[in-house]
Amino acid sequence: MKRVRISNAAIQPDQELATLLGLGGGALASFTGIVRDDGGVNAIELEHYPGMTEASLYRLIEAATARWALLGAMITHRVGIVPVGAPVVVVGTASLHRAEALEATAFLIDRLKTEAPFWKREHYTDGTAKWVDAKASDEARAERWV
Amino acid sequence: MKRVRISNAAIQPDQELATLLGLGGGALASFTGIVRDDGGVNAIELEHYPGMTEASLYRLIEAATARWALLGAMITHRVGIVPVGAPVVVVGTASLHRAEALEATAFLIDRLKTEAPFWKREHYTDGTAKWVDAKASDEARAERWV
Amino acid sequence: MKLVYFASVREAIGLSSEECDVPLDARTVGDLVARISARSEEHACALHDQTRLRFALDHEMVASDALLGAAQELAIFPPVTGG
Amino acid sequence: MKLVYFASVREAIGLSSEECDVPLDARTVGDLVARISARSEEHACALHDQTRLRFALDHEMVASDALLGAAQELAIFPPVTGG
Repeated sequence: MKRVRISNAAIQPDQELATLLGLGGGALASFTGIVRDDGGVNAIELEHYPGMTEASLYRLIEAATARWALLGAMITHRVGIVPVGAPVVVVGTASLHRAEALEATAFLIDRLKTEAPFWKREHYTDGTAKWVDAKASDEARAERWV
Repeated sequence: MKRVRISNAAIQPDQELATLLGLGGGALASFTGIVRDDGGVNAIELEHYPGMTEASLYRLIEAATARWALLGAMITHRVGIVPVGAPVVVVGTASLHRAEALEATAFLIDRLKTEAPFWKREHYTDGTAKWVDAKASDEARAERWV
Repeated sequence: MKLVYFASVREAIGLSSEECDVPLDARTVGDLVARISARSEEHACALHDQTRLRFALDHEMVASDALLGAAQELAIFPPVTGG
Repeated sequence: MKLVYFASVREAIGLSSEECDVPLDARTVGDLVARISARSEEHACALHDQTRLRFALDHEMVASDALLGAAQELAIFPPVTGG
Protein backbone atom coordinates (compact mmCIF):
# COMPACT_ATOMS: atom_id res chain seq x y z
CA MET A 1 0.00 0.00 0.00
CA LYS A 2 1.50 3.29 -1.16
CA ARG A 3 -0.58 6.44 -1.03
CA VAL A 4 -0.04 10.16 -1.57
CA ARG A 5 -2.81 12.66 -1.00
CA ILE A 6 -2.88 16.45 -1.28
CA SER A 7 -5.84 18.00 0.51
CA ASN A 8 -7.40 21.45 0.48
CA ALA A 9 -9.58 20.51 3.44
CA ALA A 10 -8.79 19.63 7.06
CA ILE A 11 -7.02 16.29 7.51
CA GLN A 12 -7.79 13.76 10.25
CA PRO A 13 -4.60 11.86 11.14
CA ASP A 14 -6.46 8.75 12.32
CA GLN A 15 -8.48 8.49 9.10
CA GLU A 16 -5.31 8.89 7.03
CA LEU A 17 -3.56 6.14 9.01
CA ALA A 18 -6.49 3.70 9.29
CA THR A 19 -5.50 1.55 6.31
CA LEU A 20 -2.01 0.96 7.72
CA LEU A 21 -3.46 -0.76 10.79
CA GLY A 22 -4.93 -3.56 8.72
CA LEU A 23 -1.93 -4.67 6.68
CA GLY A 24 -0.96 -7.58 8.92
CA GLY A 25 2.20 -5.93 10.26
CA GLY A 26 3.18 -5.60 13.89
CA ALA A 27 4.32 -1.98 13.67
CA LEU A 28 2.81 1.33 12.63
CA ALA A 29 4.84 4.53 13.03
CA SER A 30 3.55 7.97 12.20
CA PHE A 31 4.42 11.63 12.27
CA THR A 32 1.93 14.49 12.28
CA GLY A 33 3.06 18.06 11.65
CA ILE A 34 0.84 20.71 13.24
CA VAL A 35 0.71 24.51 12.72
CA ARG A 36 2.55 25.96 15.71
CA ASP A 37 1.60 29.20 17.37
CA ASP A 38 4.94 30.94 16.84
CA GLY A 39 4.27 34.31 18.37
CA GLY A 40 1.32 35.99 16.68
CA VAL A 41 0.82 33.45 13.87
CA ASN A 42 -2.85 32.64 13.35
CA ALA A 43 -2.54 30.55 10.21
CA ILE A 44 -0.12 29.41 7.58
CA GLU A 45 -0.71 29.33 3.85
CA LEU A 46 0.76 26.50 1.83
CA GLU A 47 1.50 26.89 -1.85
CA HIS A 48 2.61 23.87 -3.85
CA TYR A 49 3.52 22.75 -7.38
CA PRO A 50 0.66 20.53 -8.56
CA GLY A 51 1.98 17.51 -10.43
CA MET A 52 5.51 17.77 -9.12
CA THR A 53 4.24 17.60 -5.54
CA GLU A 54 2.60 14.21 -6.04
CA ALA A 55 5.53 12.94 -8.11
CA SER A 56 8.10 13.94 -5.50
CA LEU A 57 6.13 12.39 -2.63
CA TYR A 58 5.73 9.14 -4.59
CA ARG A 59 9.47 9.16 -5.26
CA LEU A 60 10.12 9.45 -1.52
CA ILE A 61 7.78 6.55 -0.78
CA GLU A 62 9.48 4.48 -3.48
CA ALA A 63 12.88 5.31 -1.96
CA ALA A 64 11.64 4.31 1.51
CA THR A 65 10.16 1.01 0.33
CA ALA A 66 13.39 0.22 -1.55
CA ARG A 67 15.40 0.85 1.61
CA TRP A 68 13.21 -0.77 4.27
CA ALA A 69 10.86 -3.78 4.24
CA LEU A 70 7.56 -1.89 4.51
CA LEU A 71 4.04 -3.22 4.18
CA GLY A 72 2.72 0.25 3.48
CA ALA A 73 3.57 3.95 3.46
CA MET A 74 1.40 7.03 3.12
CA ILE A 75 1.81 10.80 3.04
CA THR A 76 -1.04 13.28 3.23
CA HIS A 77 -0.21 16.99 2.97
CA ARG A 78 -2.60 19.87 3.32
CA VAL A 79 -2.38 22.99 1.15
CA GLY A 80 -4.07 26.40 1.26
CA ILE A 81 -4.83 28.21 4.51
CA VAL A 82 -4.24 26.08 7.62
CA PRO A 83 -5.11 27.50 11.06
CA VAL A 84 -2.90 27.22 14.13
CA GLY A 85 -3.34 23.84 15.82
CA ALA A 86 -4.42 22.01 12.66
CA PRO A 87 -2.45 19.13 11.09
CA VAL A 88 -0.44 20.08 7.97
CA VAL A 89 1.11 16.74 7.17
CA VAL A 90 0.67 13.11 8.19
CA VAL A 91 3.30 10.50 7.36
CA GLY A 92 2.72 6.84 8.24
CA THR A 93 4.45 3.53 7.61
CA ALA A 94 3.67 -0.07 8.51
CA SER A 95 6.12 -2.97 8.78
CA LEU A 96 6.42 -6.41 10.37
CA HIS A 97 8.84 -5.14 13.04
CA ARG A 98 9.27 -1.72 14.56
CA ALA A 99 12.75 -0.65 13.40
CA GLU A 100 11.69 -0.35 9.76
CA ALA A 101 8.56 1.72 10.40
CA LEU A 102 10.29 4.06 12.88
CA GLU A 103 13.20 4.75 10.57
CA ALA A 104 11.16 5.03 7.38
CA THR A 105 8.82 7.56 9.01
CA ALA A 106 11.74 9.77 10.08
CA PHE A 107 13.24 9.41 6.59
CA LEU A 108 10.01 10.43 4.84
CA ILE A 109 9.36 13.56 6.89
CA ASP A 110 13.03 14.62 6.83
CA ARG A 111 13.29 14.27 3.07
CA LEU A 112 9.85 15.78 2.45
CA LYS A 113 11.05 18.93 4.22
CA THR A 114 13.84 19.53 1.71
CA GLU A 115 12.53 17.90 -1.49
CA ALA A 116 8.79 18.32 -1.82
CA PRO A 117 7.67 21.56 -3.52
CA PHE A 118 5.68 23.24 -0.77
CA TRP A 119 6.14 26.82 0.42
CA LYS A 120 4.81 28.18 3.65
CA ARG A 121 3.71 31.73 4.39
CA GLU A 122 2.88 32.77 7.94
CA HIS A 123 -0.16 34.97 8.49
CA TYR A 124 0.04 37.08 11.62
CA THR A 125 -2.74 38.34 13.87
CA ASP A 126 -1.85 41.91 12.83
CA GLY A 127 -2.82 41.11 9.22
CA THR A 128 0.71 40.88 7.80
CA ALA A 129 2.20 37.79 6.18
CA LYS A 130 5.72 36.54 5.51
CA TRP A 131 7.29 33.64 3.60
CA VAL A 132 9.01 31.18 5.92
CA ASP A 133 12.75 30.75 5.34
CA ALA A 134 14.16 27.27 4.81
CA LYS A 135 16.20 26.03 7.78
CA ALA A 136 19.80 24.82 7.56
CA SER A 137 18.93 22.23 10.23
CA ASP A 138 16.41 20.66 7.81
CA GLU A 139 19.14 20.27 5.21
CA ALA A 140 21.38 18.65 7.80
CA ARG A 141 18.70 16.17 8.86
CA ALA A 142 17.90 15.23 5.25
CA GLU A 143 21.61 14.65 4.57
CA ARG A 144 21.71 11.92 7.23
CA TRP A 145 19.74 9.68 4.89
CA VAL A 146 21.96 10.03 1.83
CA MET B 1 1.42 16.10 29.81
CA LYS B 2 2.69 12.67 30.90
CA ARG B 3 0.34 9.71 30.88
CA VAL B 4 0.56 5.96 31.40
CA ARG B 5 -2.43 3.72 30.97
CA ILE B 6 -2.83 -0.06 31.28
CA SER B 7 -5.98 -1.32 29.62
CA ASN B 8 -7.86 -4.62 29.75
CA ALA B 9 -10.08 -3.50 26.89
CA ALA B 10 -9.39 -2.69 23.22
CA ILE B 11 -7.36 0.48 22.69
CA GLN B 12 -8.04 3.07 19.99
CA PRO B 13 -4.74 4.69 18.94
CA ASP B 14 -6.37 7.97 17.86
CA GLN B 15 -8.19 8.39 21.16
CA GLU B 16 -4.99 7.71 23.07
CA LEU B 17 -3.10 10.29 21.00
CA ALA B 18 -5.80 12.98 20.86
CA THR B 19 -4.49 15.04 23.79
CA LEU B 20 -1.03 15.32 22.21
CA LEU B 21 -2.47 17.16 19.20
CA GLY B 22 -3.59 20.10 21.33
CA LEU B 23 -0.40 20.91 23.25
CA GLY B 24 0.71 23.72 20.93
CA GLY B 25 3.65 21.81 19.46
CA GLY B 26 4.43 21.40 15.79
CA ALA B 27 5.24 17.70 15.96
CA LEU B 28 3.51 14.53 17.07
CA ALA B 29 5.22 11.16 16.58
CA SER B 30 3.67 7.86 17.47
CA PHE B 31 4.20 4.14 17.38
CA THR B 32 1.48 1.50 17.49
CA GLY B 33 2.32 -2.15 18.07
CA ILE B 34 -0.20 -4.61 16.61
CA VAL B 35 -0.63 -8.35 17.14
CA ARG B 36 0.90 -9.97 14.09
CA ASP B 37 -0.40 -13.11 12.46
CA ASP B 38 2.80 -15.13 12.83
CA GLY B 39 1.71 -18.44 11.32
CA GLY B 40 -1.24 -19.87 13.19
CA VAL B 41 -1.40 -17.30 16.00
CA ASN B 42 -4.94 -16.15 16.68
CA ALA B 43 -4.29 -14.09 19.83
CA ILE B 44 -1.66 -13.19 22.35
CA GLU B 45 -2.08 -13.09 26.09
CA LEU B 46 -0.25 -10.39 28.03
CA GLU B 47 0.62 -10.87 31.66
CA HIS B 48 2.09 -7.95 33.62
CA TYR B 49 3.26 -6.92 37.08
CA PRO B 50 0.67 -4.45 38.40
CA GLY B 51 2.33 -1.55 40.18
CA MET B 52 5.77 -2.12 38.71
CA THR B 53 4.34 -1.84 35.20
CA GLU B 54 3.03 1.69 35.77
CA ALA B 55 6.17 2.70 37.70
CA SER B 56 8.50 1.47 34.96
CA LEU B 57 6.55 3.20 32.18
CA TYR B 58 6.54 6.46 34.16
CA ARG B 59 10.28 6.12 34.65
CA LEU B 60 10.72 5.76 30.89
CA ILE B 61 8.62 8.87 30.25
CA GLU B 62 10.62 10.78 32.87
CA ALA B 63 13.85 9.65 31.20
CA ALA B 64 12.56 10.75 27.78
CA THR B 65 11.43 14.19 29.01
CA ALA B 66 14.80 14.68 30.75
CA ARG B 67 16.60 13.86 27.51
CA TRP B 68 14.45 15.69 24.95
CA ALA B 69 12.37 18.87 25.07
CA LEU B 70 8.91 17.29 24.95
CA LEU B 71 5.53 18.93 25.44
CA GLY B 72 3.94 15.59 26.22
CA ALA B 73 4.46 11.84 26.20
CA MET B 74 2.05 8.95 26.65
CA ILE B 75 2.13 5.17 26.72
CA THR B 76 -0.94 2.95 26.67
CA HIS B 77 -0.43 -0.80 26.89
CA ARG B 78 -3.07 -3.46 26.67
CA VAL B 79 -3.04 -6.60 28.85
CA GLY B 80 -5.03 -9.84 28.82
CA ILE B 81 -6.09 -11.58 25.61
CA VAL B 82 -5.46 -9.51 22.47
CA PRO B 83 -6.63 -10.86 19.09
CA VAL B 84 -4.54 -10.76 15.90
CA GLY B 85 -4.77 -7.35 14.24
CA ALA B 86 -5.54 -5.42 17.43
CA PRO B 87 -3.22 -2.75 18.91
CA VAL B 88 -1.17 -3.89 21.92
CA VAL B 89 0.71 -0.68 22.66
CA VAL B 90 0.55 2.98 21.63
CA VAL B 91 3.44 5.36 22.33
CA GLY B 92 3.13 9.05 21.47
CA THR B 93 5.17 12.18 22.01
CA ALA B 94 4.67 15.85 21.16
CA SER B 95 7.35 18.52 20.77
CA LEU B 96 7.88 21.91 19.14
CA HIS B 97 10.06 20.46 16.38
CA ARG B 98 10.11 17.00 14.85
CA ALA B 99 13.52 15.63 15.86
CA GLU B 100 12.62 15.41 19.54
CA ALA B 101 9.29 13.64 19.04
CA LEU B 102 10.69 11.16 16.49
CA GLU B 103 13.65 10.20 18.67
CA ALA B 104 11.73 10.10 21.95
CA THR B 105 9.11 7.78 20.42
CA ALA B 106 11.77 5.34 19.23
CA PHE B 107 13.46 5.56 22.65
CA LEU B 108 10.23 4.82 24.54
CA ILE B 109 9.21 1.75 22.53
CA ASP B 110 12.78 0.38 22.41
CA ARG B 111 13.23 0.69 26.18
CA LEU B 112 9.71 -0.51 26.95
CA LYS B 113 10.54 -3.76 25.14
CA THR B 114 13.40 -4.59 27.52
CA GLU B 115 12.39 -2.88 30.78
CA ALA B 116 8.63 -2.95 31.26
CA PRO B 117 7.33 -6.09 33.02
CA PHE B 118 5.06 -7.59 30.37
CA TRP B 119 5.15 -11.18 29.16
CA LYS B 120 3.54 -12.43 26.02
CA ARG B 121 2.08 -15.83 25.35
CA GLU B 122 1.01 -16.80 21.83
CA HIS B 123 -2.24 -18.72 21.43
CA TYR B 124 -2.39 -20.84 18.29
CA THR B 125 -5.36 -21.83 16.19
CA ASP B 126 -4.76 -25.49 17.18
CA GLY B 127 -5.48 -24.60 20.83
CA THR B 128 -1.89 -24.70 22.07
CA ALA B 129 -0.05 -21.74 23.62
CA LYS B 130 3.61 -20.82 24.13
CA TRP B 131 5.53 -18.07 25.96
CA VAL B 132 7.34 -15.78 23.55
CA ASP B 133 11.13 -15.67 23.94
CA ALA B 134 12.87 -12.33 24.41
CA LYS B 135 14.86 -11.26 21.34
CA ALA B 136 18.56 -10.39 21.39
CA SER B 137 17.80 -7.73 18.78
CA ASP B 138 15.55 -5.95 21.29
CA GLU B 139 18.43 -5.80 23.78
CA ALA B 140 20.67 -4.39 21.07
CA ARG B 141 18.17 -1.65 20.13
CA ALA B 142 17.63 -0.67 23.77
CA GLU B 143 21.40 -0.44 24.27
CA ARG B 144 21.62 2.28 21.61
CA TRP B 145 19.97 4.70 24.04
CA VAL B 146 22.30 4.13 27.02
CA MET C 1 9.99 -10.76 52.21
CA LYS C 2 7.22 -11.27 49.66
CA LEU C 3 8.22 -13.27 46.61
CA VAL C 4 6.28 -12.80 43.38
CA TYR C 5 6.63 -14.87 40.22
CA PHE C 6 5.53 -14.15 36.67
CA ALA C 7 4.98 -15.90 33.36
CA SER C 8 6.96 -19.14 32.85
CA VAL C 9 8.53 -18.86 36.34
CA ARG C 10 5.08 -18.58 37.92
CA GLU C 11 3.87 -21.59 35.96
CA ALA C 12 6.93 -23.72 36.73
CA ILE C 13 6.72 -23.01 40.48
CA GLY C 14 2.95 -23.26 40.48
CA LEU C 15 2.51 -20.15 42.66
CA SER C 16 2.16 -16.47 41.86
CA SER C 17 3.47 -15.37 45.28
CA GLU C 18 4.67 -16.66 48.63
CA GLU C 19 6.38 -15.37 51.77
CA CYS C 20 9.93 -16.13 52.80
CA ASP C 21 12.18 -15.29 55.73
CA VAL C 22 15.48 -13.89 54.55
CA PRO C 23 18.39 -15.84 56.11
CA LEU C 24 21.01 -13.61 57.73
CA ASP C 25 23.70 -14.77 55.33
CA ALA C 26 21.63 -13.95 52.20
CA ARG C 27 22.89 -10.48 51.27
CA THR C 28 22.16 -10.32 47.53
CA VAL C 29 19.29 -11.23 45.27
CA GLY C 30 21.39 -14.11 43.94
CA ASP C 31 21.98 -15.45 47.47
CA LEU C 32 18.26 -15.45 48.21
CA VAL C 33 17.30 -17.03 44.90
CA ALA C 34 19.74 -19.89 45.62
CA ARG C 35 17.96 -20.46 48.94
CA ILE C 36 14.51 -20.35 47.39
CA SER C 37 15.62 -23.00 44.86
CA ALA C 38 15.87 -25.48 47.71
CA ARG C 39 12.18 -25.20 48.54
CA SER C 40 10.96 -27.82 46.08
CA GLU C 41 11.68 -29.70 42.89
CA GLU C 42 9.61 -27.09 41.02
CA HIS C 43 11.52 -24.17 42.57
CA ALA C 44 14.82 -25.80 41.71
CA CYS C 45 13.75 -26.37 38.13
CA ALA C 46 12.42 -22.82 37.66
CA LEU C 47 15.36 -21.04 39.30
CA HIS C 48 18.47 -23.10 38.60
CA ASP C 49 19.74 -20.93 35.75
CA GLN C 50 19.93 -17.36 37.07
CA THR C 51 21.29 -16.06 33.77
CA ARG C 52 17.86 -16.76 32.24
CA LEU C 53 16.00 -14.89 34.98
CA ARG C 54 15.35 -11.23 35.70
CA PHE C 55 14.73 -9.70 39.12
CA ALA C 56 12.97 -6.67 40.56
CA LEU C 57 13.26 -5.38 44.14
CA ASP C 58 10.31 -3.24 45.19
CA HIS C 59 9.31 -2.67 41.52
CA GLU C 60 12.79 -1.80 40.25
CA MET C 61 14.77 -4.09 37.93
CA VAL C 62 18.06 -5.16 39.50
CA ALA C 63 20.93 -7.53 38.73
CA SER C 64 21.43 -10.72 40.75
CA ASP C 65 24.28 -9.11 42.70
CA ALA C 66 22.00 -6.31 44.00
CA LEU C 67 21.86 -6.04 47.81
CA LEU C 68 18.51 -7.02 49.33
CA GLY C 69 18.74 -4.20 51.90
CA ALA C 70 15.34 -3.41 53.37
CA ALA C 71 13.37 -4.40 50.26
CA GLN C 72 9.93 -5.88 50.90
CA GLU C 73 9.20 -7.57 47.58
CA LEU C 74 11.38 -9.63 45.27
CA ALA C 75 9.97 -10.45 41.85
CA ILE C 76 11.45 -13.24 39.74
CA PHE C 77 10.55 -13.57 36.08
CA PRO C 78 11.88 -14.41 32.62
CA PRO C 79 13.13 -11.62 30.31
CA VAL C 80 10.24 -9.29 29.47
CA THR C 81 8.47 -9.44 26.10
CA GLY C 82 5.98 -6.58 26.03
CA GLY C 83 5.31 -3.99 23.35
CA MET D 1 9.83 26.00 -22.80
CA LYS D 2 7.24 26.76 -20.19
CA LEU D 3 8.55 28.66 -17.15
CA VAL D 4 6.72 28.35 -13.84
CA TYR D 5 7.42 30.37 -10.69
CA PHE D 6 6.43 29.75 -7.09
CA ALA D 7 6.20 31.54 -3.76
CA SER D 8 8.48 34.60 -3.38
CA VAL D 9 9.85 34.16 -6.92
CA ARG D 10 6.32 34.20 -8.34
CA GLU D 11 5.48 37.30 -6.33
CA ALA D 12 8.67 39.15 -7.25
CA ILE D 13 8.22 38.47 -10.97
CA GLY D 14 4.47 39.06 -10.83
CA LEU D 15 3.68 36.00 -12.95
CA SER D 16 3.02 32.37 -12.15
CA SER D 17 4.07 31.16 -15.58
CA GLU D 18 5.21 32.34 -18.99
CA GLU D 19 6.64 30.94 -22.22
CA CYS D 20 10.21 31.35 -23.44
CA ASP D 21 12.21 30.33 -26.46
CA VAL D 22 15.44 28.64 -25.45
CA PRO D 23 18.44 30.32 -27.15
CA LEU D 24 20.76 27.88 -28.90
CA ASP D 25 23.66 28.79 -26.64
CA ALA D 26 21.69 28.15 -23.42
CA ARG D 27 22.67 24.59 -22.52
CA THR D 28 22.11 24.50 -18.78
CA VAL D 29 19.43 25.63 -16.36
CA GLY D 30 21.83 28.34 -15.15
CA ASP D 31 22.38 29.62 -18.69
CA LEU D 32 18.64 29.93 -19.25
CA VAL D 33 17.99 31.60 -15.88
CA ALA D 34 20.63 34.23 -16.72
CA ARG D 35 18.75 34.95 -19.99
CA ILE D 36 15.38 35.13 -18.25
CA SER D 37 16.84 37.67 -15.79
CA ALA D 38 17.18 40.14 -18.64
CA ARG D 39 13.43 40.18 -19.31
CA SER D 40 12.58 42.91 -16.81
CA GLU D 41 13.63 44.70 -13.67
CA GLU D 42 11.43 42.27 -11.69
CA HIS D 43 12.98 39.21 -13.33
CA ALA D 44 16.47 40.54 -12.62
CA CYS D 45 15.63 41.20 -9.00
CA ALA D 46 14.01 37.79 -8.45
CA LEU D 47 16.68 35.75 -10.23
CA HIS D 48 20.01 37.53 -9.69
CA ASP D 49 21.20 35.23 -6.88
CA GLN D 50 21.02 31.67 -8.23
CA THR D 51 22.41 30.24 -4.96
CA ARG D 52 19.15 31.23 -3.26
CA LEU D 53 17.00 29.55 -5.92
CA ARG D 54 15.99 25.98 -6.60
CA PHE D 55 15.06 24.51 -9.98
CA ALA D 56 12.98 21.66 -11.33
CA LEU D 57 12.98 20.34 -14.91
CA ASP D 58 9.80 18.48 -15.81
CA HIS D 59 8.94 18.00 -12.10
CA GLU D 60 12.38 16.82 -11.01
CA MET D 61 14.66 18.92 -8.80
CA VAL D 62 17.96 19.70 -10.54
CA ALA D 63 21.07 21.80 -9.91
CA SER D 64 21.75 24.93 -11.96
CA ASP D 65 24.34 23.08 -14.04
CA ALA D 66 21.77 20.50 -15.23
CA LEU D 67 21.41 20.25 -19.01
CA LEU D 68 18.10 21.52 -20.38
CA GLY D 69 17.96 18.70 -22.92
CA ALA D 70 14.43 18.19 -24.23
CA ALA D 71 12.71 19.36 -21.05
CA GLN D 72 9.38 21.12 -21.51
CA GLU D 73 8.96 22.89 -18.18
CA LEU D 74 11.43 24.74 -15.97
CA ALA D 75 10.27 25.69 -12.48
CA ILE D 76 12.09 28.32 -10.44
CA PHE D 77 11.40 28.72 -6.74
CA PRO D 78 12.97 29.43 -3.34
CA PRO D 79 14.08 26.54 -1.08
CA VAL D 80 11.04 24.49 -0.11
CA THR D 81 9.44 24.78 3.34
CA GLY D 82 6.70 22.16 3.53
CA GLY D 83 5.92 19.63 6.21
